[in-house]
Amino acid sequence: MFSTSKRMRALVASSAAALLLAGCGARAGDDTAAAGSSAAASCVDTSGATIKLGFLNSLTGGMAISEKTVSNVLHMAADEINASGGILDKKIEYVQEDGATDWPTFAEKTEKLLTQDCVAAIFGGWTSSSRKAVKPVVEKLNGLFFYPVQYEGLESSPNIYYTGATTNQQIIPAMDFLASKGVKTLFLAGSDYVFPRTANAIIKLYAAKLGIKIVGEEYVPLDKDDWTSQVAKIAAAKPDFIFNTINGSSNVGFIKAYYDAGLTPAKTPIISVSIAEEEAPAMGHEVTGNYASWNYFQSLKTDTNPKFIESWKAYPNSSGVTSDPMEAAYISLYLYKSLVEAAGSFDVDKVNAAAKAKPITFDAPEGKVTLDGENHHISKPGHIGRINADNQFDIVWASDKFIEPDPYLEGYDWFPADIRKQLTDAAG
Amino acid sequence: MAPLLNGSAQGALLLLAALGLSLTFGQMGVINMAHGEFLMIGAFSAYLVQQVISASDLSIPVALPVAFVVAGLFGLVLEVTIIRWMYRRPLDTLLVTVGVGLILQQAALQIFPSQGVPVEKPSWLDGQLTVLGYGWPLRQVFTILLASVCVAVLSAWLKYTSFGRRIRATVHNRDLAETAGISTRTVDRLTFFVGSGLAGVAGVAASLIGGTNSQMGAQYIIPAFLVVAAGGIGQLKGTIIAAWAVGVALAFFAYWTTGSLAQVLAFILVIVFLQLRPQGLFTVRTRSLV
Amino acid sequence: MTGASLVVTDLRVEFSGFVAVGGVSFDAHPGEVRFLIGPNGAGKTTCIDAITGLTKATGSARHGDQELLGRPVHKIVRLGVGRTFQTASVFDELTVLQNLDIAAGRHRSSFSLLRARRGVDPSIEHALEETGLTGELTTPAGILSHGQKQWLEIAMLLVQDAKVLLLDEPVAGMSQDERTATGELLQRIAAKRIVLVVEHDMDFMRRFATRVTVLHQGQVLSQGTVAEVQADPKVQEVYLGTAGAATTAAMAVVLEKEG
Amino acid sequence: MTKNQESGMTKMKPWISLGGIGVLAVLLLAVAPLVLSDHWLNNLGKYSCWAIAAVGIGLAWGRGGMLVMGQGVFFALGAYSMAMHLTLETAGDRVPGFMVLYDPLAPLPMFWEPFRSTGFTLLAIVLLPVVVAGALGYALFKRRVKGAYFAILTQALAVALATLISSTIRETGGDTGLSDFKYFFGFVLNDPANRLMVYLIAAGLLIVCLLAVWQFYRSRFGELLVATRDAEERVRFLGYDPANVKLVAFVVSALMASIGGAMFVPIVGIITPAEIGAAASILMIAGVALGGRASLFGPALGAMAVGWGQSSLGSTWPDGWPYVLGLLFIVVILFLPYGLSSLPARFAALRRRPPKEQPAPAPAPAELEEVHS
Repeated sequence: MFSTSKRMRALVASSAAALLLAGCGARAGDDTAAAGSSAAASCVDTSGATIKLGFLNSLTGGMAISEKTVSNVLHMAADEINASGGILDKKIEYVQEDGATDWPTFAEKTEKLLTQDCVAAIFGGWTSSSRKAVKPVVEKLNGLFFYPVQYEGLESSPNIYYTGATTNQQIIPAMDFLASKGVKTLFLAGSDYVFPRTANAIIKLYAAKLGIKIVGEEYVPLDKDDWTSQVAKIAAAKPDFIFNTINGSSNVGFIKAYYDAGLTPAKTPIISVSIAEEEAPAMGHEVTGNYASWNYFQSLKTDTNPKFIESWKAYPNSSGVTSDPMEAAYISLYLYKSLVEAAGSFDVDKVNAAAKAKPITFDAPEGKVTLDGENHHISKPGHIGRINADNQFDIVWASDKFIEPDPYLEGYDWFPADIRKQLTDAAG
Repeated sequence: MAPLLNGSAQGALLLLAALGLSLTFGQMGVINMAHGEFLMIGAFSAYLVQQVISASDLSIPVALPVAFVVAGLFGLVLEVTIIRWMYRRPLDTLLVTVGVGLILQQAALQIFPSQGVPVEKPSWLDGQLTVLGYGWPLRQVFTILLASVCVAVLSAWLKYTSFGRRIRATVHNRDLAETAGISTRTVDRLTFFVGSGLAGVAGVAASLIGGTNSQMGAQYIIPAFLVVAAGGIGQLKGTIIAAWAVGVALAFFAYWTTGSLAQVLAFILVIVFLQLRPQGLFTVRTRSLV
Repeated sequence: MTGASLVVTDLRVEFSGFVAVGGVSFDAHPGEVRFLIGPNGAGKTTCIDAITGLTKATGSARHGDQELLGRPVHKIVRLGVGRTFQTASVFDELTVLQNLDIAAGRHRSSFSLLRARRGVDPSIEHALEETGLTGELTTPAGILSHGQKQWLEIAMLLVQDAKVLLLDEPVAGMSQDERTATGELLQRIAAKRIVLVVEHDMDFMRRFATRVTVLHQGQVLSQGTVAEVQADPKVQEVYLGTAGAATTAAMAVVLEKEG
Repeated sequence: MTKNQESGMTKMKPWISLGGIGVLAVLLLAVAPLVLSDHWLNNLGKYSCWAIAAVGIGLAWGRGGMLVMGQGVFFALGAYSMAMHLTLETAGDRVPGFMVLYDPLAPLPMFWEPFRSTGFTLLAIVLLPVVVAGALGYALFKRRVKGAYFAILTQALAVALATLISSTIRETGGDTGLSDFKYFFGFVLNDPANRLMVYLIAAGLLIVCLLAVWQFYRSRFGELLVATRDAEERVRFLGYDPANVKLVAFVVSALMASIGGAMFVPIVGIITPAEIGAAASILMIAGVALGGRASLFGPALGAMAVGWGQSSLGSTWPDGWPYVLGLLFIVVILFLPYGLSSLPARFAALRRRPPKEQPAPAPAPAELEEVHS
């Protein structure tokens, strides 16, 4: 095999040479290493009559059941903005991408949207995992990502705007509500992924401060519906309240098992942070009487809400009901419009500068929200709703004012400073 | 006590999902990865029946036979169009039906509301049965009863009807059965119809326990196959014991650890068991060579 | 080469209670073509299965001083015991050469397995000549005629350097000429090896058998030369008396005609 | 008997195949970096990783008859080994950020510690799959587990591992996976020159794997493997232990999956349980089936085609992609069990004789038999 091995050797040698040539890039510790974000030149085309925006939602796979609606509402918002003249007189031309419930796909599509389609900003994502997949890519390419779902906080990025609630706008109001009801024992039930795990870590810290005892904590994989074993544990623990951070269709199994075990809102009510008007119908009457903590409810009485509901009901592919993540997605596009118009440019750095320069506001269906230019979150009202027989929510509690976003819980003394420091250090 | 009872119900659901497979996989050697989607079809059938008969007390009893027939017909179509060409390539049926499953899932996602649909349980399943101080949900009792009825009917059908005997004859020796005047084509079709129909029944039971949406079938398929494999190929008795054992193991693991870890442990348990006893709990002794 | 005989003593095989072979003893020596005959279900193939490790058995089957029972199949093969099957089982997708090369391969180091084959092994050439397959070297085995497949199997045993050849109905489905050729082949190779043939074809047996063992219901009914066996009243009774299966009857006709 | 050509035994002249690998090498290593944009080059790198795993699947499934439905397990071993190393490299002497999130004060888990070392990581990528596949394969093959049992067992393992990773969020990143790597063995990953290097390593490894199977297929071992696939018992009667033959092919395919997984991490920048679970493992099979399970190039090119289809069609027609993928499985397996690479042979056969009625040839006798002991 003389000739083969000779050829092999030649191949190995030449590929090694190629690698050496390619590998002359930056190494760890080089000064250029830090360059990262500003290195990528933007290819956004602002010369035409339109501006390209990217929508990135899971249209297939497990999360499609939630994200399709967000995608549709983004389309509606774009249509509305276009009908009223567009952004800086440019019509929105959106590129819809499918994240396919696959986090690497989210990363890939983000890169595609930014470098191939040259969109000015990306809107979408649902799960925290998808956001965490997008984050390094938008930071690397200095893009913009608008994320519309409540999440676990403890994060901020110059390249991400969060229009859903952070913990102090959803979890903490929910805990305050529980405290006001005199709850003494609490059971935590969640899906096994980053949001419930982190949220529950925070809940445990705050519960200690409030004097609420955590009597149990259960996690089930996202794609599993069967909660019977865990609900049996809950029934045995007899908590005053159940804090539910389950996501997706697993909620249906949880509610059914809860109902079956003879647990009732009268004795063992649930407070959820992932069941909204969209999800509740799939649980029928068995969920009635339980609570949810959101910033927006369809039943909210504000000046802007009726129009939002009306437009959505008339929109093709509408689900007929509005919900918090939908509303946050709706806000995100309008917020971007306000930001760009304040900056007078689509340039990412100028948009970020405009966010810091003066408070950007938007008359959202949940009320007038204000953007915090430093942490890129928005102020939100806290609401607790109770599910009625129509699978709508009766509002039973509201925060006395709009809650300023505080993703790192800096205004809360029960959140240990050393942990916060660890987190900010680790986030780099 | 609670884990044992919960586990038995979980096992019963698993058994319902596995029963059809033990027919199509065990008796015919077809590896139908779309079985989970047939289960989903059963669940959606229950929802559709509920749209017609809104009283859920009545609609679920009606939905059971309807789901059986609808899922069975899907199975029949699959058999007639695709599976019939592949009896000599059992491993390839696995891949073909993966494709069928993908298509059915996507179709369901597009046809029905993406969030899934509610299937209301009949009010006569509200409440609990108190067993040694534990309030055992009636829905779980129902699942067990349903599984028992299906097992009883299926084994009686296989044992006492002429069609059942023909199925067994065909499984035993296809060529001989043909020589004896049995239309093996008809037998194949009917077996597949019944096997798929049982998935439909399992779907109705599943719709009462979890969500009814396009993704629901995926969580049952691998555990169901493991149950059939662990029970021993074509062994109804083995399938029953294996399903019950896996269900109870799941419940106890979930009781001792977390729901996530319970899934992993149950899987590992079955995999280790199959390593030790690859032929499953029960085997048919054959003299076949090579 | 010569000397080591195959000695089977009190061989018993049970299938969950059913006794397929109930204490069979016989022996076979190099230089003879030994036949194992009997009606369907007599346990002929089961005997071979037991000797080659395919079926669990009790008793003893020794080749020289090596006990064969209780070893896994491939270990028994490595002791020089090879077999063919009722339905020719060669590797249809491989060529004749590749088939033989694999058969010859067990003597090679595992490292040489990773190299491609260059040239044809002398032992393979010899086996090809012996079986008359030289012209089919590059033919895929799948398209060989039925007879050629059987010969290929025998050739594979030759390159395997098997000392004991257990042949299960080697001439089934062959034409008369092919049978003759096969019989002559067996007589040639039996010079240095033990050849044990399971057969239904009485004509073939009569022409080429050195010694015969007749099995019936898992027991040895009769042993001896062709003439001795045919003269045995017990054999006649079995084949003529209770005419059960069709094959038994057919066999009886053959026997009668010959007798 | 076109079957022979389709299932890969009547060979192309080996030197023509070698030339083909050469052409592919030039295309991947020289032409692609020149003509493709960064984005598509990166995608091609990702497809190459899947292709590496697919080459292994071709070896185990196409030639060895073992339908490995759980290659995600081995993909994961390589991927997570690499990802743990890169995570630690990024975190420096701190505990990785995601761990802090769930349990701010706990130390780094023990099993992470050795992955600080470059040498250990590279060794793990190679040795872990060999050891795991070796032990698993030994247990399964010696007990003669095969066919559907083997397929379902391996698939179940992939599901179990994916669930295990999902449920150990603090130790492994859980469902979110590991991401946000800044460095690759000291090279800054954001630097375009370094990204090109990472791509070239992946593409180069694909070529190396193709060369390895090329040699495998033309060797005696390749013939023995096909013989074992088609008639395992017969091979036993030639004095071989088929379990060992299969074990070698299985271990090599596991190694390739691990290498593919390891390179997937720096190229894609994230690894999650979804990339190794049931669906991902099946997607790897899809490419192999499409290209031609038993051919040399089929698995690699098929995997690349499926990857490309997912990127492009998944973008332009997301609602349709699952249908396309589903139909691909059905049509290819039903009508072209030996994939697109068997088309030339089929056409040749059609020209030679009138078409037969039955739609699909039916090989794979080895699959029919099930476990018996």
